[in-house]
Formats: sequence, C-alpha cells, structure tokens
Amino acid sequence: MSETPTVAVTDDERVKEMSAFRKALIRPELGGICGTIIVFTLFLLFAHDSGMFNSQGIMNWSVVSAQFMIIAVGACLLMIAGEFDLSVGSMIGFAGMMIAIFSVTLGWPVWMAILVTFALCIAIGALNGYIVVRTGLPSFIVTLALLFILRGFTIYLPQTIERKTIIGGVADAAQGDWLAALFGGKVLTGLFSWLGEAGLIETFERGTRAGQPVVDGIPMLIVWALGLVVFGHVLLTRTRFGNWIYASGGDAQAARYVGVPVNRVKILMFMFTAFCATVFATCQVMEFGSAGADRGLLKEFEAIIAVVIGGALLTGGYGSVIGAALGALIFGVVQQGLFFAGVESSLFRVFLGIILLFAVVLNTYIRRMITGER
Amino acid sequence: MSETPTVAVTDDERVKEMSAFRKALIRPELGGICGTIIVFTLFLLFAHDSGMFNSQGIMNWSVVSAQFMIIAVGACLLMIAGEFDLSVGSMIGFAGMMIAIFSVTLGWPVWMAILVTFALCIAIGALNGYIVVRTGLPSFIVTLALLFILRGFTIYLPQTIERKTIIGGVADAAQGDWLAALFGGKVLTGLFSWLGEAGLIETFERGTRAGQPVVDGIPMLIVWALGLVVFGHVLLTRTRFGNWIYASGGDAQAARYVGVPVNRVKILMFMFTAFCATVFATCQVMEFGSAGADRGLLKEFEAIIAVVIGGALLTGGYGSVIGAALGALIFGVVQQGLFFAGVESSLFRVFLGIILLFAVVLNTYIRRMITGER
Amino acid sequence: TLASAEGEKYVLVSHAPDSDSWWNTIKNGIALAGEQMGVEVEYRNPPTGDLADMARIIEQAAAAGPNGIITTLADFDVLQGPIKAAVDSGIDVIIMNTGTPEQAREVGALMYVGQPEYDAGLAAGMRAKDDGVTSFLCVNHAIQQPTVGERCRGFADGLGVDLGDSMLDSGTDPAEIKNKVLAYLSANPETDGILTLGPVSADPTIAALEENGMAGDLYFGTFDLGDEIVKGIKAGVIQWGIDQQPFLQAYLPVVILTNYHRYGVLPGNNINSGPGFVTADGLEMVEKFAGEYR
Amino acid sequence: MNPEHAPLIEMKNIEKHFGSVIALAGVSVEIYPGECHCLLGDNGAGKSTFIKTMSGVHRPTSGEILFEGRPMRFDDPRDAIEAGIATVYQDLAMIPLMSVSRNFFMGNEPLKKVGPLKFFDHALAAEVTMSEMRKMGINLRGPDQAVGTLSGGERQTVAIARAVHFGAKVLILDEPTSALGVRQTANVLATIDKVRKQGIAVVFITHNVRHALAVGDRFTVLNRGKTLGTAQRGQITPDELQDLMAGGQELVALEDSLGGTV
Amino acid sequence: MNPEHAPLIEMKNIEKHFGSVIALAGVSVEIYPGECHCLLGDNGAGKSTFIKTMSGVHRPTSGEILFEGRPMRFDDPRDAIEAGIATVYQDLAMIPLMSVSRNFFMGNEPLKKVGPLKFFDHALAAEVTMSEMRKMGINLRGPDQAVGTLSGGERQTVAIARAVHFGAKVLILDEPTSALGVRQTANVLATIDKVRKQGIAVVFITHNVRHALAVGDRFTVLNRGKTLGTAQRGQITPDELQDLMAGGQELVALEDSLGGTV
Ligand SMILES: Nc1ncnc2c1ncn2[C@@H]1O[C@H](COP(=O)(O)OP(=O)(O)OP(=O)(O)O)[C@@H](O)[C@H]1O
Ligand SMILES: Nc1ncnc2c1ncn2[C@@H]1O[C@H](COP(=O)(O)OP(=O)(O)OP(=O)(O)O)[C@@H](O)[C@H]1O
Ligand SMILES: [Mg+2]
Ligand SMILES: [Mg+2]
Repeated sequence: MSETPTVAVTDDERVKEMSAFRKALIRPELGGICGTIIVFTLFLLFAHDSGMFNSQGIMNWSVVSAQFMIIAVGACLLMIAGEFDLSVGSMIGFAGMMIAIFSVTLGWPVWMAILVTFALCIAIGALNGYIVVRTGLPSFIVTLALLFILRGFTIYLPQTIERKTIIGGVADAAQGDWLAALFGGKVLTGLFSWLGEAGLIETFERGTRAGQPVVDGIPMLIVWALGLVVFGHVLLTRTRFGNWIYASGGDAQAARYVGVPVNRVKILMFMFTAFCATVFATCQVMEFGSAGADRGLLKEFEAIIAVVIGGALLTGGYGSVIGAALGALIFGVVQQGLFFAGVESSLFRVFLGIILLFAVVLNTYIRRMITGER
Repeated sequence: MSETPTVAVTDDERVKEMSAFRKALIRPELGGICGTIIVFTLFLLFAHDSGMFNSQGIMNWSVVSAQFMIIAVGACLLMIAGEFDLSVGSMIGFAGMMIAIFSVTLGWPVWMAILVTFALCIAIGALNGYIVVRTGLPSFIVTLALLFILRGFTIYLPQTIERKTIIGGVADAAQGDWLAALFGGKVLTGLFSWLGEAGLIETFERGTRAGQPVVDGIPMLIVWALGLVVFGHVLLTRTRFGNWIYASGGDAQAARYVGVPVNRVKILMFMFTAFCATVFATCQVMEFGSAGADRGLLKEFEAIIAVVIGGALLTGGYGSVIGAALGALIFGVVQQGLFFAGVESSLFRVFLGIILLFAVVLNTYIRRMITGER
Repeated sequence: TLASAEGEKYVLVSHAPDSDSWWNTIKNGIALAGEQMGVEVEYRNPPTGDLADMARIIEQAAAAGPNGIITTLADFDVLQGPIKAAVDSGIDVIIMNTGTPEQAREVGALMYVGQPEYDAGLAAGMRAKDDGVTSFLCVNHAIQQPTVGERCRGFADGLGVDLGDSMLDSGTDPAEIKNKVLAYLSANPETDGILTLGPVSADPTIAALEENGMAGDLYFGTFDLGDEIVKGIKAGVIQWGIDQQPFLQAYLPVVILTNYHRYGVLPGNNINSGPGFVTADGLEMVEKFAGEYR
Repeated sequence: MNPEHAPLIEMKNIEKHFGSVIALAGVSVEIYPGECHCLLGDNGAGKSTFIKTMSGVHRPTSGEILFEGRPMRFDDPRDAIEAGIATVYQDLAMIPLMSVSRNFFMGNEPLKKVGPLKFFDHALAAEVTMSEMRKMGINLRGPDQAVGTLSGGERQTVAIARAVHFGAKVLILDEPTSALGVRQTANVLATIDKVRKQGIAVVFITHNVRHALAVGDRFTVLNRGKTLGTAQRGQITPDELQDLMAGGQELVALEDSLGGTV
Repeated sequence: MNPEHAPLIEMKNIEKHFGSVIALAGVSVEIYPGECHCLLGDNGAGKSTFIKTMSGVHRPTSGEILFEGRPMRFDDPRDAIEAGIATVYQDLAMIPLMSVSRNFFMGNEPLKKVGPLKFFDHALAAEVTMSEMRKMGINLRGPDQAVGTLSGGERQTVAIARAVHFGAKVLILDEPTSALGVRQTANVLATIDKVRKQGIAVVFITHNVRHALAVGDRFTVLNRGKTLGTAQRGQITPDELQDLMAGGQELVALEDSLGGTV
C-alpha cells in the first residue's frame, strides 16, 4: 500500500516524441530571437552602407532600443502578472514635468526633485494597482482613466505655473548633482576616448570637440536598460516572487487558493512599471535638460508592442523579460533602420503594423508548441 | 414518471426577496441613466446662464454627442460580441481620405466615391475580424496593427498622390449629389425657419445671416446617430442575431457548441464597426468639405469610453446600445459643458478620466446586482 | 565640403507629428529643390511629435552621414546636443521654421530660415491691437507642442492682454473644434478676436463662425495657409493669414546647402521667410497653390 | 431497445488526431433509436472527443458517419443540431451573464414575424423556459434571471432541459452527473429513462458503473482511443464492466472494501 | 480513529453570508487527526463554502475556528497553509501555462541562499516534483512540462500530490474524484487511505456514497447551510446516509433499479 505500482502511465504510444533539439529550441524568447536575427540580416543586407553600423549609428539605435527596453521591462512583468498599463506614456510626461517643476520652478536641488518625483510616480502606480485590485475592473479602463488624468495635469500644471508647456533649464540646475549624473551621465568615457585616439572609432572633425571620438561613452540610459533587464529576468525566473508573478497572471484565483498574495504582486508590478516610466523620464530630462507636455505620447503602446513582439501573452501568465528586451531591440532597430534605409517616413507605421502582426502570429505558434494549448 | 414532482425547489428561504421596484430599476442602462441625470443636473446648476441650454447650445452638444454615438454603437455591439477595435480612429481618417481621393483627385461622382469607400472600409473591417477569428489572437493586438497600418496609408497616399495631406474641395464636388445630401445635409429646415419666424428660437442679430434662426435644421449626423442607435438596440434585444451577439461575447466556446455561428457574428460586428466609422467619416467630410490625414485620432478610445460609461463589459457578453448612447451623450455634454462653464480647457482630460473611473465603478456595482456575479 | 559632384544628400528633420498636415508644404519644398538641384533629400519627423524622439532622429541622421541637415529647433534644450554633435562631426546644419537666429548661431548652424514663432505672434497681436481688438480666443489644436503655443503667447503680449484662459485646447477633430469654438463664444460673448494656429484649427473655426452668424463680424486671423483659409480670406471671414512661406523654409536651405557644398557660396545673413500677412488682395497665386506650395 | 431497427447513427472507424496526439484510433459505434447507449472508459480514453465528432464540434480525421443510413458530414455543431442531435457537453455550454431563457434558446431562438421582419419572440421563450424548468423540478425566480446566479446543479439541469427540449432524435450527455448531488443525479437518471422511452436515442457518458448500469441498454468501452467492444445489458456483470472501464488494468487493493464497484 | 484525542480543528457555529445569500447558517464540526472526515450533502448545501472558511479563502461571518485548541483567524489562504492545512479545491488551483514543478511549488517555493539573496531552487523543485508524481503513478515527460498539456485526471493528481506533499496536518479534498475514471478514483481513494494512516486528518467531500463509505471514518451531512449531524462509520447504513445526503427528501422512483445507492 505504500506504493501504488499498478498504475503505470504509458501515454507515449499515443504521442509522437519530440526531438531534444526541438525541445531546447522552443522557449518564449524564440520568436524574439528569430525576429532579431531576421531584422539584423535584412538591415545588414539593405542598409549596410548607410551608416547604420558605424559607431555613431550603432549608438543611435542602441539608445532608442534601450529606451524601449526600460519601459518594456516594466510592461512585461506587469503583463505577465495579468494586467497592463496604458498610463505609461502619460506617466513619462508627468514625471519629467514634475522634475522640471520641482527643480526649476521651485528651485529644489535636483536630487531632491528626482527622489520626490520617484516617490510620487510610484505612489501613482500603486494607486493604479490598488484601484484595479480593489474594484476588479479591467486594467485597460482604469489605466486609460489615469492616462487622461496624468496627461491633463502635465499640460495644466506648467501652463498655469509657467504659462508654457515646456520647461527648460534643468540641465543647468543639474550641474554637478550626484543623482542627476546617475541618469544623464555616460560611463566608459575613458575607453572610448582611447578607442578614438587609437583610430578605432571616428572622431569629430571640427568644432569645440574636434579630435574627440564621435561616441564618447555609454549613456547611463543603456546602463539602466541593461540593469533593468537583468533585474527583471532574475526576478522572474530565479526567485519565489517571479513564480508568484507568473501565477498571478496565469490564474489569479488559483494562485490565491494556494496562498500567493496576488493583490500584493499586482500592485507591486504596477509600482515597478511606474518606476520604469520614471527612470525613462528622468534619463530623458537629464539628457535633454527640459520637460515638455508632449513627452511620452503613445509610449504605452510601444511598450506593449515590444513586449508582445517578445512573446508575452497579452492575457498574462506567459512571457519572458529577455523576450521583451529583444522585442524592444527589434522595435528600435526597425524604427531607426527604416530611417537609415531611407524609407518614406509615413510608411513606418505600415511596417510597424505588419511586423507586429507577423510577430504575434509567430509567437502564438511557438507558444502553442510549448504549452500544448489548443 | 411523466413528471418528477418529488423534487421541489424551495431555495427562497435562504435568499432575501428583492423588491419589484428595485428589480425594475436595475438594468444595464441604469449607470448611464444615473450619469445622464447627474451630468445634466450639474450643468443646469452651474452653467445654466452660459448659453448651454439655449437652442444653439443644445445643438452644439447634441452634434458632439451624436458623433460619439455613431462610433459608440458600433463599438458597443462589437464589445458585447467580445472583441474591440482600436483601428476605428484610423479607419475614420482613412475613409475620409478615400472619399476625398476618389471624388476630388480621381474625379468620380461623389455617390460613387462614397459607395466604394464604404465597400472598402467594410472589407477592411471584415479583414480585421477574419484575422482575429482565424488566429485566435486578441483583438487588441490585431486592431492595434491595423491602427498603424491604416494611419500610415492615410498619410502616405494623399502625400504621394496629391502632394498634400489635407484634401479639400469635396464640398464643391458634392454639390447636388443625392448620396452626399444623405450625410451632409440638414432635415426639418422648414420647421426651424417657422420656429424662428414664430420667435420660438432665437434668430441671428448680426452678420450675414441676420434674421435667420440660429439653428436652421437637424444635421443628418444626428439623424444617423439616432438611426444607428435604434437599429443597434432592436438588433441586440429583439432579434435572434442579437442573442447570438450576446452569446458570442459571453462565452464563444459555449455558443459554438449550441450552434451559434460565432465566427460569422464576430466578423459581421467588425464590419458593422467599420460601417459606423465610415458613416462618421462621410458625415465629417461632407460637412467640412475636406479630408485630413489626422482625422479620427484617438476616436477609438472615445468610442470605448462611451461604451464603458454606458455600462458594457469590456470582456464582452454584457451591455446595451441605449447605455452606450447615453455614455456618448454624457461624454459629449461633459466635454462641451466644461467649455460653457469656462473650465480651463486642459483640465478636460482630467475630468474625463475621473468621470470614466466613477462611471465604471458605478456600473460594476449595478452589474453585480443584476447578474449575481461574485 | 568642396565636392562639386552631384548627389549630395540632405535630411530635413521636423518636430511635427505625422498627422500635422501643414508640413506637407515642407515636404513638397524639399522635393522640388532636390529635383531641381539634383540632390537626394529626405524628410524625417517623430511620428507622435515627441521632441525627445526628434533628438534621436537628428542623431540618426547624423550617423547616416548626409552632407547637410535641415532641422527645426523646436526646443533648444532638447535639440542643441544632437545638433552640435552633428555639426562637430562635419555635417552642415541649417535651422528652419522654429527657433531664433541667436539659437541657430549657438548650435553652430550655418544660418536660420524661418519665422520666429513668438515674434510672429507678437506682430500679429500688435496688428490686431491697431485694428481695435481687445480680447481674443486662441484655438490651439496642438496643445502638447510647445512651439505652436508660443504664437498665442506672442499674440497676447502684442495685444497687451493676459493670455489667461483664452487659449483653447481644441483637439484635432474638426467637429469638436467647431463646437468647442461655438461653446466658448457663447460662454464668452465679449470675445472680439480669434486666432487660429493653422488649417487644422482654422477650417472648423470658419465653419463655426458661419454657423453662429459671426462670420465677418469677428476679427479673425490665422497662421499658415490652406484651401479653406484662402477661401475664408476671399470671403472676408478671415482678416489675414500669416504666411510664413514654409515652401521657402524648405526649399531655400536645400538650395543654399547645395550651392555651399558645390561652390562654397553662402548668404551672409539669416532669412526671415515670414511673417507675411496675406489679405484679400493678391490672392490668386496663393489660392492656386495653397496647401501645396503655400 | 430494438436492435432490429436500423441504427440512427453509425460511426464507422472514426479517427481523430490533434497534431501529434492521436485521440481516436478507429472507433466504430452504432446508436439505435430508443436505446440508452453508455460510453465508458478511462480518463483521456477519447469519449468526449468521440461524441464531439458526432455532434459536429470536431471533424473526424478519417472515418464515416451515417445518420439515418445516409452519409453525413457535420461542418459545424449547427448542422448536427439541425439534424436532430442535441448535446450537453462536459464543460457546460451556458453563458453566465445571459438570462436563463436566452440561454435556453441560444442558437434556436423562437421567432415571430412582424411584417417582413422576424423578431425574437421573448414572450414565448420565457413561457417555454419556465414550464420546461418547472418540469425538471427547478423553480426559477423569473425567466430573465441570469444563469450566473444559479447553482451548479441548477445549471446542469438547464443544460439538460434545453437538450431534451430540442433533442429531436439523439441526446448526448457527457458526464452530466459528475458534479451533481444524490438527488439531482437521481433526477437526471430519471430524465434519461423518460427520454429513452419516448424513442429518443441517448448517448450517456459516465465514470460511474452504477449509473451506467441503472439506465444503460448497451455499453461501449473506449480505451486509449480504441473500442474494447460493445456489450448488451445483462450480458455483462458490473465487475467485468468495471475492469473494462479501467482499461483492463488491475485496480489498487483498496477496492475490495468497496465491494467491487467504484 | 481516536476520538479521545483532542480535535485538530474545531469549527464552532460557522455562519457565512454572501450579500443576501446565507450559505452557512451555523455549522459546527470537529476534525481529529488521522481520521477521514467525509462532508456530504446536496448541491448548494454549503460544503465548498464550509471548507473554504476552514482554509482561509472566506472569513466566516460569525463563528469560531479553533486550531489545535487555539482560536485561529485565517485572513488569507496563506495563513491556513502555514498552519498546516492543505486544500485541493473543486475548481482546481492549477495554472495551465506554467510548468508542473512551478505549479507544484506555487506559493511554497523552495529557496536556496546565494550570499544574502534567496533564489528559487529549480533543481530541488524539479526533483521533488518528479519523484512525488512518480509515487502517484504519473510519469511526466519532464518537470518543465506545462500543466496545460496534462489530461484532466493527471492534473487532479498533481493537485492531490501537491496537497499531500505540503499538507502537514490536515488535507482537504473537495470532490476530488468527480471527474476521474475508475482507475484514477481507486488511486485517489488509496491515497486518502495512506495519508490517513500517517496520522493526517483528511476532509473528503463527495457526492458518491460508496466512495464516502470506502474511506470515511465519520460522516457529516450538510443541508441548506445547516448540519444534519455527524455519524460514525458503522453506525449508519448506506441507505440512511443516502437519504440524509439528498436532504431527507424522497428520491425519484428509478432509484430502486440502482439497488438503493446512487
Ligand atoms: N483539442 C485537443 N487538442 C489536443 N489534444 C486533445 C484535444 N482534445 C482532446 N485531446 C486529447 O485527446 C485525448 C482524449 O481526450 P478526451 O477529452 O476525449 O478524453 P475523455 O475520454 O473524455 O476523458 P475524461 O473522462 O477525462 O473526460 C486526451 O489525451 C486529450 O489530452
Ligand atoms: N461567493 C459567493 N457569493 C454568493 N453566493 C455564494 C458564493 N459562494 C457560494 N454561494 C452560494 O452559497 C451556497 C452554497 O454553495 P457551495 O458552493 O458551498 O455549495 P456546495 O455544497 O459546495 O455545492 P456543490 O456540491 O454543488 O459543490 C450556494 O447557494 C451558492 O450559490
Ligand atoms: Mg471527457
Ligand atoms: Mg462544492
């Protein structure tokens, strides 16, 4: 009685065996990996001489991709947890505007402006999550409301306070600020100037920076993007909390039954998404020195698109951060690459739509293979 | 054996009885009805002397609400059928542009331009539906792709063909066209000029039209809106097909099992949504005489918001056309009312977001009462 | 920079979202110049009008190594870095449309071609003041774009009144614009002047005034031209349209850059393409090419 | 049961593959009018898949379906319903947000003509629903009560009542009693008995040997996508049947204390 | 079974209202270690609601829960799990898109320390899952197979194996056999028996009198939110029990042919 040996399970006869290679291959990121390979191959073929793959060009699409990555990581974890956030774009505009108002209009030290903005935005993220969790409303509607509310304030506040919708001068205020450097600075400048001197990358020909390398360091934006991707990936795949994220998105009720604190997980993910949006906004403000009411428009869609291209399931419970990062890379490379390739810019959207459709169909096929879903 | 009399069901003892009045009251439209009453009360209190409720003011918010209604009816039926369409806004831009290109650039008779455009747009709606139904992808993603693709073409085509992105001159081309009058004309002009002469509505005091009544007829836009609302309401509540729409959205698999042609229903609803968007676009082009590449931006959200304010469930299977129409009315009245009331216009978005949140919470509460959902 | 061979490549970067129809004239301008000069031209813009995205596009354009970049300076803070980097890496830059001559000099551009937005608004405001306008409504269809709003600020300052609540966030839907204007006018009957910021807001505003019978009664000025605006001017509904001649803003830089690169010649000064007030007199050419080259 | 009758449905050598999964590997079954045909078998044996090919949900990969002697090809559940096959699926085909009467008539809405137009006859639907439910022993608060407010057992009853109401010739029930209480189960079995006596063919899937023996006329056992044969009532003992249902494998020791039948 | 022992769980006068619905109207039950306590009753009697108050899903409207003699208040299923109450719900708590091992350890992930950080110990999880599933007679393709690819019976088995693995003191099973085949059912009943003999209390909900009698030590019958009393094994005949389960109402006539028990 201690074993139940009579119940032998031999389902095999009715299922064809899958080769080990095929098994190793199919993973959530597969769509993203294929997409990346295809995209790079195409652009290497058709735009190799356009400057897209010189140091400046690489830096260009890297920065754009890194931007997408920062918000895609947040959107990805949130989507896996079964929700999504349409207020990301408005949050970016709002966060930037707050930093500018605090530091320029109110004259606070920049580090304080940044910290207070982070606190404020994460609190708004928590509010988003709290409303979704408490009312059980779809996050589409709740965050759509926040989209309007935040954008409204982003236009109204500077309009009322400063009588314009753009606030500049943050760069001056941020001179020498320790925290600002964490968002707006560059790393590895030494390496790059050495590379420039060694003639390995091009240098400026004239102007105040003549002789300096055209790419003089890795912007903190890229460092943040990589850091967030690694953090998100480890969190999702290697920790208990990661398992809870999957569980909350896969079936909230089931997860609750076995003791997963689903509400906490969802609210935390909304906060993390807000955090990512604020990182995005802070990097942008620190790099460009001004905040405008138009910042971040439609970024929520771009984040969602990157995540979906990367193989996550819109309905939650399935996806990977690496996939989302690859999705962001594809998105960034395609967007900038089309410019390099000289495609009529209004056709960019047409391409984007087609790539999106193609990517989701591919991903769906892969996912069905993995999960045996019908 | 012919009856099974022994099984008496007497669940009553464990359920409190609900009063007949309360029962009559709770219906999907209740949220919309309450909202409408609240909104009108508020504006009557705070903006009664702003001209919002004279004949011109009434016409003003009626036209705006009618616009929302036209797209809300389509979005409502589609949402009840369990899908939604983010490409409505792009479709509006696209349809308008097509009419202009056909009639002005290609010089076709306007009625032919309109008919061909309707055919084209409905075909695109069918494509939307076909992709959703065949691939089983969420309509969010599929229609998001179409959003980009259609908008891309709306910018690209006139740019390539006509070297401009606003094509005017449709009004001239439409002079005397029988079909154009069905979209751009006004009805009951006789009644209104009689009313004006009788002094029942104000007349212009100055300008070119001094002496004419300030409101000289009901625009066809309003007629279309009311017609579509009636059509949608009857279709949904009084016909077999209406039951299928509910069933397809409530549980597609269950509906399929009992023989409801779910795929056909969904594709037809996508086509109907496209039809509504095209009606919107045609009315707009006929009224303003020009088509622009930027027409219809964000209209998809406005349609969804109106429908949700009107009590429909984003996940499908529940809602009412009357509710959606009231949602559109609320939306229109609030938007225009805020201007009459002199509220800073950039705060409109903030109000919109708050009203949306408030409405969905109210509707959720009502729905739970009706369906006993937990 | 002394290559006299044909086939130079120039990129024009604007700050306008895809949907802004006014920029079409610009596209036509560079296309024509490109054809005439035998150079390759490209038009680039941030799809949503996000200026931070525009900065990336300038960086991208620089990386692609064209002979010259023509760009707007919609936000000095945001764009100065990328533009300076482009200049430093050996690409010649001309600032067009938005910005000021001073800013253009500061980023190292060759010259500035355009109409400083604030100044144009100011000039329009002073003209309106002379015509007896005391209060106004500014219909802003692109509230999120800072540059366009500058026109309203300038206009208010020119009139000598406070901007206050007279700037209307109208959105881009023509029916909504029309009805918002109607609502505003009936709620604020003392308004005696209207300023629209482009065809997107002007066309429905014309319709609004025709509807409430104030067409011709109200002082109505607009920026930029289009089919309906020209008709409006002709019909007396619109007093004037400020034509900043976008065609020139696009056409001239290409010609100037090409000649500079081929023959080393460069005008010694900035070029103000506007503001030019287009009134009912001399509308013929304007009418013919409005929306295309005007 | 009258085996001399021509069979109502003949399923010949039905195969059904889902991608790499072979759910049915050639199953042949005949259904006669007026019989209750029990379909038994282990989890995953292919019972649900089999009846779904019969009711038009799945198209068989190969094999033939004869309905009243003529070859039939159901492309859609609709075709099967029109041919007179009513099915209560294991995963109930009920829509919680819709009212009982709308659910009851879903896919079969009664129409009334108003001029050239046909409208959903709500009055008739409400009336029929109320009376049918009353016959099954369920007193509804009203025909417009949402199905979501019914208990699981009540929902099951609505599904069965609906199938009986429309099931002209064949009624297929996929584990209708699995979630039901003793009383509700007895009620369902009584209904099966009643329906059968009206000359309707019933296909009844269950895991409960006793339920099968209570109402079944013939028993077909499926195992791993193949049929182990069909037995007449009386030709087989409960123990034999149970062994067959377990796929011929021995059961764990505990069984004895259950008196042979689980 | 040892009634002299102190009860492990005492539920005293539990009431639970959902809005206007009174699901439990004062139910008291005691659960002893090492017993299999069967909870029986009609559909909608309140069985699931009752065990959900026991496992922390619902908070009782009134009443008291004593766990090992001390008053307990579970705010969350997590609290109950930590106290040693493992539950297999009627609506399985399995996530189809996740792998078996992630599902198995969901909410109870094994951790390994790497410096100050704690990571999910995938290797351990995979190993435990494979061996536990093997014990239950299920050979998985691998621990990272998605639950969605398992058959219904296999899923049920994962849920039970999980509960047994973590169920330190009490194992609650809500209709675990309702969808299972004969063989799988026998297996589950054997598992219950085994678990009980290890001194774990088992609460077993079923509609099948025979299953209840096969493994049950004591039987509590609920009816319309109230308890009809608790009986010892041997003190009650199957027929009496069945009558109680049907809520004391007569069953339809057909029943005779079933030999008394449905
Ligand atoms: N749509 C599908 N895609 C892939 N495999 C399927 C599909 N439907 C069923 N199967 C597989 O086919 C086999 C038979 O399934 P089926 O549902 O017919 O079994 P069953 O006899 O009804 O079992 P149960 O008694 O558990 O209801 C199973 O292995 C199942 O996993
Ligand atoms: N969350 C809830 N909200 C409202 N009513 C509920 C809720 N949960 C259960 N009920 C009601 O409480 C009663 C008892 O339900 P419960 O699920 O406990 O019954 P059960 O004995 O488990 O029945 P079954 O044998 O069908 O599983 C039913 O009338 C049910 O409709
Ligand atoms: Mg089955
Ligand atoms: Mg239960």
